[in-house]
Amino acid sequence: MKKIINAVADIVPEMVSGLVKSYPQLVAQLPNTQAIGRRDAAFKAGHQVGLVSGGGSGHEPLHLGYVGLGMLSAAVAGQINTSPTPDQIYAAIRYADHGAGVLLIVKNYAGDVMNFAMAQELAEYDDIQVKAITVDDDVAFDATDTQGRRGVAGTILVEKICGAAAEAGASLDELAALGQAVIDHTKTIGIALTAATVPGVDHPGFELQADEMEYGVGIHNERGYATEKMAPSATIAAHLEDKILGNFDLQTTDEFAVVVNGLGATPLMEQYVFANDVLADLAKRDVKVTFTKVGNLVTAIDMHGVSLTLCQLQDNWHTLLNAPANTIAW
Amino acid sequence: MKKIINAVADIVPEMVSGLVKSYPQLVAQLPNTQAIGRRDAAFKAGHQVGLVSGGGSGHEPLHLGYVGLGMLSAAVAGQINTSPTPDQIYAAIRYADHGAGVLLIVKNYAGDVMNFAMAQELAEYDDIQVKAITVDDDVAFDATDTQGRRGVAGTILVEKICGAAAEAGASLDELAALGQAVIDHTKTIGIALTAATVPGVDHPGFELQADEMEYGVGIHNERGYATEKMAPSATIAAHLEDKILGNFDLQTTDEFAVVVNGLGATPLMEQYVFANDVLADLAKRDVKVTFTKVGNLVTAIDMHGVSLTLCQLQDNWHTLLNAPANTIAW
Amino acid sequence: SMLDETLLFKWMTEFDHQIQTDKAYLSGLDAEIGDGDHGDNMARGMSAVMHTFKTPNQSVAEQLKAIAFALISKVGGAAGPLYGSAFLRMSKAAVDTQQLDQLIQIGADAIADRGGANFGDKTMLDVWAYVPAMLEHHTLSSAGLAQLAAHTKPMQAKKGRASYLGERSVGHLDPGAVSSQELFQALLKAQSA
Amino acid sequence: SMLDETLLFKWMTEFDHQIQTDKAYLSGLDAEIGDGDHGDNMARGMSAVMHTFKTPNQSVAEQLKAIAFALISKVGGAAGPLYGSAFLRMSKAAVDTQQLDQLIQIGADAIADRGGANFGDKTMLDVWAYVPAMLEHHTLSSAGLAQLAAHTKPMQAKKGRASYLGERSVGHLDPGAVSSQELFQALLKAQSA
Ligand SMILES: Nc1ncnc2c1ncn2[C@@H]1O[C@H](COP(=O)(O)OP(=O)(O)O)[C@@H](O)[C@H]1O
Ligand SMILES: Nc1ncnc2c1ncn2[C@@H]1O[C@H](COP(=O)(O)OP(=O)(O)O)[C@@H](O)[C@H]1O
Ligand SMILES: [Mg+2]
Ligand SMILES: [Mg+2]
Ligand SMILES: [Mg+2]
Ligand SMILES: [Mg+2]
Repeated sequence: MKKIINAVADIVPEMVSGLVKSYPQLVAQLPNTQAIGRRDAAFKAGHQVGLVSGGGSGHEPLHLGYVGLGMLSAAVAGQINTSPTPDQIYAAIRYADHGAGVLLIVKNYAGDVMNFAMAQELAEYDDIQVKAITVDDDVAFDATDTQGRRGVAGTILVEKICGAAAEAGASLDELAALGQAVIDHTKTIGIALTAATVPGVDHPGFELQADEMEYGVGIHNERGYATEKMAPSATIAAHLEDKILGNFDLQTTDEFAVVVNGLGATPLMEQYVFANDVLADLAKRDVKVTFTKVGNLVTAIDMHGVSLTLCQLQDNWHTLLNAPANTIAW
Repeated sequence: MKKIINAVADIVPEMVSGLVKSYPQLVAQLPNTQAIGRRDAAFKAGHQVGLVSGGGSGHEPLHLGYVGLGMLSAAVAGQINTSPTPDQIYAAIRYADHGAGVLLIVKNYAGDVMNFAMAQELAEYDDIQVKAITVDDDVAFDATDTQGRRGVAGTILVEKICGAAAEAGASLDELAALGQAVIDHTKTIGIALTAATVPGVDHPGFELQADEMEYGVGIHNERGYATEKMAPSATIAAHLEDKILGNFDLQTTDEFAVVVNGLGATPLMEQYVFANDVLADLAKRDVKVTFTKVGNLVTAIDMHGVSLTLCQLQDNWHTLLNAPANTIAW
Repeated sequence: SMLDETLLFKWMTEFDHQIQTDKAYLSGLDAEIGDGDHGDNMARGMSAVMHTFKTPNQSVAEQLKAIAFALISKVGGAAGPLYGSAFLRMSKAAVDTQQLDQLIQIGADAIADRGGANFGDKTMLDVWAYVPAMLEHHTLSSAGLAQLAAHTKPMQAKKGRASYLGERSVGHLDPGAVSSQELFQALLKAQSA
Repeated sequence: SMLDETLLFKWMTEFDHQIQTDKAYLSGLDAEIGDGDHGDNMARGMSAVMHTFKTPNQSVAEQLKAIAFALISKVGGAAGPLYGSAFLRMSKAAVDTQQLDQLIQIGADAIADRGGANFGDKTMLDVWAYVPAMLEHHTLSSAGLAQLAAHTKPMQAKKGRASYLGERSVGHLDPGAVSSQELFQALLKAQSA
C-alpha cells in the first residue's frame, strides 16, 4: 500500500510537526513531546479548567485538530494505534493546568486508560487536580466480557461540549459530571467497505471481498459483528439507526445531535449521501435532529467506511455545541 | 469499487440534499436546482456583490462547502465531473444578486466556461450585472495548444479572498480585478498514487502499479506529465516546489500562502507529513509562508494523492484570508 | 432541401434512437481521451428533446428553440452548450428560413463562436463545418459522415478535455465528432424515410 | 534466590536479546487478536531499558526504577504501563527486600491492580501470577513457562484489545503472555549463566 510518507518511524513526529508548522497561530508543540497546546490569547489569560485528550495516532484530525479556543487545551499523539506514554500526557496536563485543574478525556482502550491513569498519578503528586472520564460510545458490541465498549467518534462531542463549558467557566467537578453525562447519552456504530492499511504493513488489516462490508468495525481495524453483502446507503443507515436507537431510553421530547463521520478514505460525496439517508429516515421515525456534523472527524487511517453517532441532547448542550470554537478541525 | 451510495444517478441530488439537511442554519437549496445559497442574516440584509461558483461534482467540499458568510453567495453542483447547466447557474446568479451584480468564479474547463457564459448571457438579458473570472492555477502543463490551464485547488483562495472583499463592500469591478490578480499569483500541481474511481465505473480511471505515482494529475482523473517510481514525501515536495516556484516572478519581499490539499482518499496523516516537508523545504529556500491550510479541500472523488498550491500574497490578501468565514468547509 | 415540422420530428426521433443505442459506445470513446460521459450526457439530453414534441402545433422555430433549451439544460458538460447553442441560433434563423444547409451553417457558426475551436482541433466542429456544403451540393452521405468523424482520429486535440492529453490524444476518435456524425446520419435517414 | 545488580543486568540483557529476535513473531501474534504492535512496542522499550545500564553504580532499587521509567515512557500501549507498573512497584519494594519470588509477586500484583484483569482473562497476568510460587518452590523451568503461555491459547480474552473479538480470540496465544514467558525464561538463563 503506497503512502505519502518518509520513514515509517518518522510519521508521527513529522505529522505533529507539519500540523504545528501549518497552524502556528492556533497551536504550539510542547518541548520534547508529541503533544501540542492551545496558544490563543483567551487560553493564556484564562483561568479555565484545562482539557487534555490524546491517544494513538491514525485518527486525525482527532485529537490534535480539536485543540483551541472552546475545545481542548492540549492533546497528545501516541504512535500509530498506540496510546501515548504517561510522561507525555503528564507534560500536557502541566501545560493545560491554570490552577483550576485538568479534565482528562480518555477513549476506553486498555492502553489509554492505563497510561492516562499513570499520568494522572504523576500530576497528582504535583498537587494538580485531575479528573478523568472514559469515552465508550461504541455500541457495536455489548459491554459484558470485554474491556468495556470502545471510545470512537462520539469523543468529539464530549470534547466540544466540555470545551465550551470550560471556556464558560465550569469547575472541574462540573466538567467531569457533564462529560460523563454526554458519554452516557452518546452512541456510535461504524461500518467499513475496506479495512485500513497500517503504515509498514502492506495489506489491509482484514480482507473484505469486492461485494462485502463489515458492520461494527472499530477505529483500529477491529473487525465488527457481521460481514455482509454490500448494501445501499439507505439500508445501512436504517440498520445503524435501529442498533443505536435501541441503546437509548427514548423520550418523545428528545432532541438529537448527529455525527456522520468518514473513516479516512471515504469521499465526502458518500458521506453526504449517507447523511441524507440518515436524516431522512430519522425524520420518518419522528426523531428530532437539531445539530448535524459531517466529515472526516475521527478516522481509522485509510479505512473506507463511515460511522454514525447520535447524542441525546440534554440541558444546554445544543448551545454548547454551537458555541464558538477556533480549532483546526471542528 | 464499493461506494456508500444508492443509485448512481441519484448521487448528486442526494448529496446536495444531505448537505442542506445537515447544515440548514448555513445554506438552503434553491427550488428545482442542485444549487444552494447562503441564508445567514448578513446575506439577507446585505447589499454586497454576489459570488457564484460551481462545477461538476466529485470535488467536495468544493464548491458547496464554501457557501456562507465571507465566501460564496451560491454554488451549483453539476453531475459528477460534468459542468452544471446554464439554467441552474442562472438560478444561482438570481439568488446571489442584490442589485450590486454578481461575480462568477469559473474553473477553466470547456464545459464550465461555456455553461457559465450562457448563464451570464441569460442574466444580462435580465439586467443583472455579471462578470466572470476563470481560474487556471494548474501549472502541470504549459498553456499552449490546450484549452488553457486547468482550474484546481487554488480556486478556494480566489473564493476566500474575493468573498472577504465582497463582504467588506468591494464593487463588482474591484472584485473581478482582485479575483484575476489572485488567479495570476496562484499556482498548483497535483500528484496521485491511485486514480479515482468514478461511480458506475468499476475500476480507477488509469492504472498505476504498486510502486508507481503520477505527477501532474488533474481533478477529473486526467493523467499527468510523468509516471515515476514512488518517492518519499520530501522528494515529492521538493519536486513540486521546483515546478511551482519556476512559474512565479519571485521577489525577495514575497510572502506566500500554502495549500496542501488531499485529493479524496488521502489520510490527513499523510497530508501533514507532506505539509511538514513542504514547509521545512520552503523555509530552507528562504520562501516566507504566512498562511497555510491543510485538508481535503478540493478533491477528485477517491483519488489518493495531494496537490500543492502557492499563492504569492499581494496587498491585503493575508488579511482577507484570515477574515472571518462561516461556511461548512473553510 | 427544407426543414419542416415532420422532418424535424423524424430527424430527432432517429437521432434519439441512435444515441440511446450507442450511449455506452460514445462514453467509451470519451473515456479514452476525456471523462467518459459523452454518451450519457447526450442520452440524457435526447430524452429531454423527445419530450418537447409533446407540445402540439409548434412551428419549426419554436420546436428548434425547445430542443435547444432541452439540450442546454440537460446535457451539461461541453456538449450541452455547444449542441444547445447550435439549435438556439438555428431556431432564431428558422423564423426567416427553413433552408437546411443554411440552418446547419448557422449552427456550425454558433458552435465555433461558443467553443472557440478551429478546424482540425479534434472537436465536433470537424463534422459540423463540412456538412452545409455537402448538403448544398447533395453529396452528404452516411459514409462521408463517417469519414469526417474518422478524420479526427489522427488529430491532436486542441480544445476540450482531450487537449490536456497532448500527443496522447492522437489515435482516438473524438466523441463529439462521432455523435455529430450520428446527428447528420439521422437526418439522412429521416429524409429518406 | 536474590536479585542483585549483576543478575539484573544479565536478566535484562538476555530479555532484550530475546525480544529483539522475536520482535516480528510477537507483533505477528498481536496481529491475530490485537493491533499487531506488541513486538515493536517491547523492542522499543527494551532498547531504552538497556540504555539505563549506562549510568554506573546504581542499586538494584535505583536500577529497577530506571527500567520502569524506560518501559513506561517508551513502550506505550497497554504493555507499557503494565510492565512499567510491575517494575516500578518492584523498585519500591527492592529498598527492603531483594528476594526474587517476593519481588515478582509484587510485580504481578501491580499488573493486576493496573489492568484489573483476573486469572484466565488471557493476559500477561496468566504468566506473572504463577511465577512467584514456582520460584519459591524451585519449580520454575523454561518448559513450564512455555506451558503457562500456551494455556492462554484456549482462553477467551476478557481484557485488552483481544476482548473485542469475543469468541474469535479463542485459539490464539496472548502476545503479552508470550513476552512474559520470555521475560522469565531470560531470568532462568541469567541465573544459570
Ligand atoms: N471548445 C470546443 N469546441 C468545440 N467542441 C468542443 C469543445 N470542447 C469540447 N468539445 C466537444 O465536446 C465533446 C465532449 O463532450 P462531453 O463529453 O459531453 O463534455 P465534457 O468534456 O464536459 O465531459 C468533445 O468530444 C468535443 O467534440
Ligand atoms: N487489562 C490488562 N491487564 C493485563 N494485561 C493486559 C491488559 N490489557 C492488555 N494486556 C496485555 O497487553 C498485551 C498487549 O500489549 P500491546 O500490544 O503492547 O498493547 P496494545 O494492546 O495497546 O497495542 C496483551 O497481549 C495482554 O497480555
Ligand atoms: Mg497498540
Ligand atoms: Mg464531463
Ligand atoms: Mg465528457
Ligand atoms: Mg498491540
